[in-house]
Amino acid sequence: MALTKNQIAKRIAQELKSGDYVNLGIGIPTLVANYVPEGIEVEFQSENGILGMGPFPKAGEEDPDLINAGKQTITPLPGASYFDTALSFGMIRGKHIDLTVLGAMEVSDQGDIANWKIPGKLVKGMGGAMDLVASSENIIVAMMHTNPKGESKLRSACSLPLTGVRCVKRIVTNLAVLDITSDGFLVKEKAPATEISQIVKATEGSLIVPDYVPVMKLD
Amino acid sequence: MALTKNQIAKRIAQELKSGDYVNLGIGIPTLVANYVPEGIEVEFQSENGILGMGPFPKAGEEDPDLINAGKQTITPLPGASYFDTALSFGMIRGKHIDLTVLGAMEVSDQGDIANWKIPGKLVKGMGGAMDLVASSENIIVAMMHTNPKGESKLRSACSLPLTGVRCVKRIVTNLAVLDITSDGFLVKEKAPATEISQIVKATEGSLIVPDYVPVMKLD
Amino acid sequence: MIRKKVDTVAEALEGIQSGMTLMLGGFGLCGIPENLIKALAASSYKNFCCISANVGVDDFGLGLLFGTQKVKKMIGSYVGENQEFERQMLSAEIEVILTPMGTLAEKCRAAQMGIPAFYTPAGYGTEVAQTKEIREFNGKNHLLETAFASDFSLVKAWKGDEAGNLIFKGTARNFNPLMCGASKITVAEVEELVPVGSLDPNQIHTPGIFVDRIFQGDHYEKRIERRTVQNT
Amino acid sequence: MIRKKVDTVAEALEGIQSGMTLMLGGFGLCGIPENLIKALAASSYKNFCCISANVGVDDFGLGLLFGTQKVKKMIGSYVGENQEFERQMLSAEIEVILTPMGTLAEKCRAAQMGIPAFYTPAGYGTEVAQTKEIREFNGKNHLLETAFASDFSLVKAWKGDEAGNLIFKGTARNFNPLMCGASKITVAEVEELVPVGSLDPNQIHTPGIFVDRIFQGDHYEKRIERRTVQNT
Repeated sequence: MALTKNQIAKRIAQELKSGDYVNLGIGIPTLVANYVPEGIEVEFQSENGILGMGPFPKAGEEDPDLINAGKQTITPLPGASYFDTALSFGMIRGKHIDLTVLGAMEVSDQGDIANWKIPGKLVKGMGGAMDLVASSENIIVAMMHTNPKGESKLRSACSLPLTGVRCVKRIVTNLAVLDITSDGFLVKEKAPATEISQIVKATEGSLIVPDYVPVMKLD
Repeated sequence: MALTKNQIAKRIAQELKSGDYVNLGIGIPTLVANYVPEGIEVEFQSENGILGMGPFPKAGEEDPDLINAGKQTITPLPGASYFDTALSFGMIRGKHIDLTVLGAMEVSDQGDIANWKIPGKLVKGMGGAMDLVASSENIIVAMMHTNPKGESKLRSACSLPLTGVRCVKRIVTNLAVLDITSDGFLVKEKAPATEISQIVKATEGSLIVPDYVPVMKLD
Repeated sequence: MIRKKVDTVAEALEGIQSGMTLMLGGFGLCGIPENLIKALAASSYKNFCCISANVGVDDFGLGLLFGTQKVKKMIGSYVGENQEFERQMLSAEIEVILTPMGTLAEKCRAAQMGIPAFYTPAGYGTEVAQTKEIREFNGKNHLLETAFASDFSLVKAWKGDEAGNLIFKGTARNFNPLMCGASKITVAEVEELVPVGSLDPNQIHTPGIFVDRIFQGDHYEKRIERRTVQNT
Repeated sequence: MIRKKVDTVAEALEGIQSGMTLMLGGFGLCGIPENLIKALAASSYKNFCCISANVGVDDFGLGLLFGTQKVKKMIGSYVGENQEFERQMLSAEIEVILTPMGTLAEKCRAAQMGIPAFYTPAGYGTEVAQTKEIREFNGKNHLLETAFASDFSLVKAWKGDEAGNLIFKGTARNFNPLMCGASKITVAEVEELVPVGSLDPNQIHTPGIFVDRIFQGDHYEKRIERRTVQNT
């Protein structure tokens, strides 16, 4: 049984370590903030200019001067700070952000990522993604294993314009947790009630399947 | 009668225009702040991190957290701001400072300046001088026309290590006001009761003396 | 004290001309110079090159300039969320240069600070790098990026004084402080113009030296692009 | 919330070793990390490379490190006002690299911000340029300057909280915010450690992400180097 988007987020949340400063991209990554494990202290940054981002406001308490990079209204937690966008990307470029979670259209088995442009279709722009993937030490991609057409998003080479090269460390999909290794995608965990054959079939790039692949723990 | 240091400062203060942001170096330049003409609104910057610098504090009101680049205690005027040293030099490098006044050991007739190092003697360092002379659009040097040995400080070429090249626009000495032109030092004004011959004798570099040289007005 | 106050939007925009390059502060609809944008949209000037993180929505923010076809070139980072802009981009009525957001911010700051160029790893190995010089530092490849050159910076602050000192609020700060002093002329509109001396010098985000003209804006709408609230 | 508070100076300096490169905030005697400097001077560590604007005076500030011969290399901008430093420099006991002050500040910021190198006009045509790459931008020559690499940043702030957020006071701000996060480890001492949540997020000069350890210093002397008062 493949994971839901919320379950992908929940699995990624297990990667959080106390003391991590974390940047969450738009989409599934945003959901990670809902699943921070008990006792783990992290702080979320949004690249437009806040550190210590908290939950969405209560209805009626929205502040137009407080949004995240996805333009959603947010609230600050105690200890939060606001700053300009140059300082914000200084945090990113200067490797002060410990973990970046973002979505992708494609990831190659060398860790290249494509997530900003589909030639011939509408281009929305890269936003902060190129800065993030170029500088983060620890990048986790959250995505479905295949696209809506059923084509693999884990590829031997990205077919779409790249966002960054050799940067992704780990991928959490609806089917598996995979690490990027020098030999390709290494299956670390599989989703509950998922066969390895499903993962093999859904992966176009080089895949390494160890003899024993544990099932993800989600509770 | 050659000018005193205070008179040099007073003459330089006549160069101030309303709306000027001004950086004053250590020594004679600091005195310029005492002679801002009536009705002229300027703001003084000190490169360690204040804009809107006011007079020295009254005795007993010194604040160790408020000093200028010469490490003297200062006060802020209404509208002042404090900032870090990178932003401060951003003001300088970004050409937001309209006028820089600084002292010099030597100036060449092409506008080169030497004011930070005497080889074989103690080196104190360039501080902010190299940044200032490399970026300011309008640089006035305040200095004595000759050094204590009687040697000219206005030279065909600087003998001392340079602080910056082709940057000085104007020099105010105890003997004259001189502009740097493509043909050398152009005498614009002479000090009261000073003969042109004194200026000629005290100047080693190329000197252009117009037929008529007005006397500086100091009152 | 050097005074920067002007009384009208018209005065604030004096000297602006068709074909100029403009930096516009704000991120989406947050922290945008509403009064200045409206005045530009209502003006007869056109063919601007705009530098701004985003393009607003169809009927608000920077979108007002696309709706009135004022822009011939857009330098930004994320340009979703505006259909008229999309149409103009797809029909090639408008030239679009997309830039990594951190690079965009730093190119503004570089212009402000007199840094002509700097190196950044963002975009290495992507099409953004195609026309850029590549150089290795500490075993990692970087692109050479240059400072922007522009004519007017139009920014919005929360509070300001007649000396041009600015304080921003929350994430409405974003690109605004980086654009001050990054163009030949910087115009700031503020929600509240306070008397000189009432801002703590220690809390000023942008010193007045970076601002040429300041005025108190009015009728701030401060529209929210994606109102998102807690499920309760 | 991520907590950065340590209880003692010893804890704050844990991991420091002889031969390391240290950035020290402050300008002259203004805004210097008094407690950290005293602890270093009293320690058994030595052979530091120090990056700081100035060198203090003989018996205070950075001078305490020269008096105890802790420094083998000094990277600074203006090094007058300290006779023991002079002696060590003239007798070549210490290596000294002098850097234009704005370049020094920007090299700290570059390290903090992950900018490996940038161009600046400061020093062109002088001996500072001798070993530097020269490049023309907009008709003007510039030097390529690279980011500092250092092990510890030791800074001083006015107020701070346990999340590491800092607020500086007056011109004691100077190089301090630029050095935060510019070394592998950043230690901040503050005059007043306040509860988390009591600092306005809008007024924080340095977000806690740039600070690894924070502690409340004591016995601040805050000596004035050149007490200058109005003639009355």
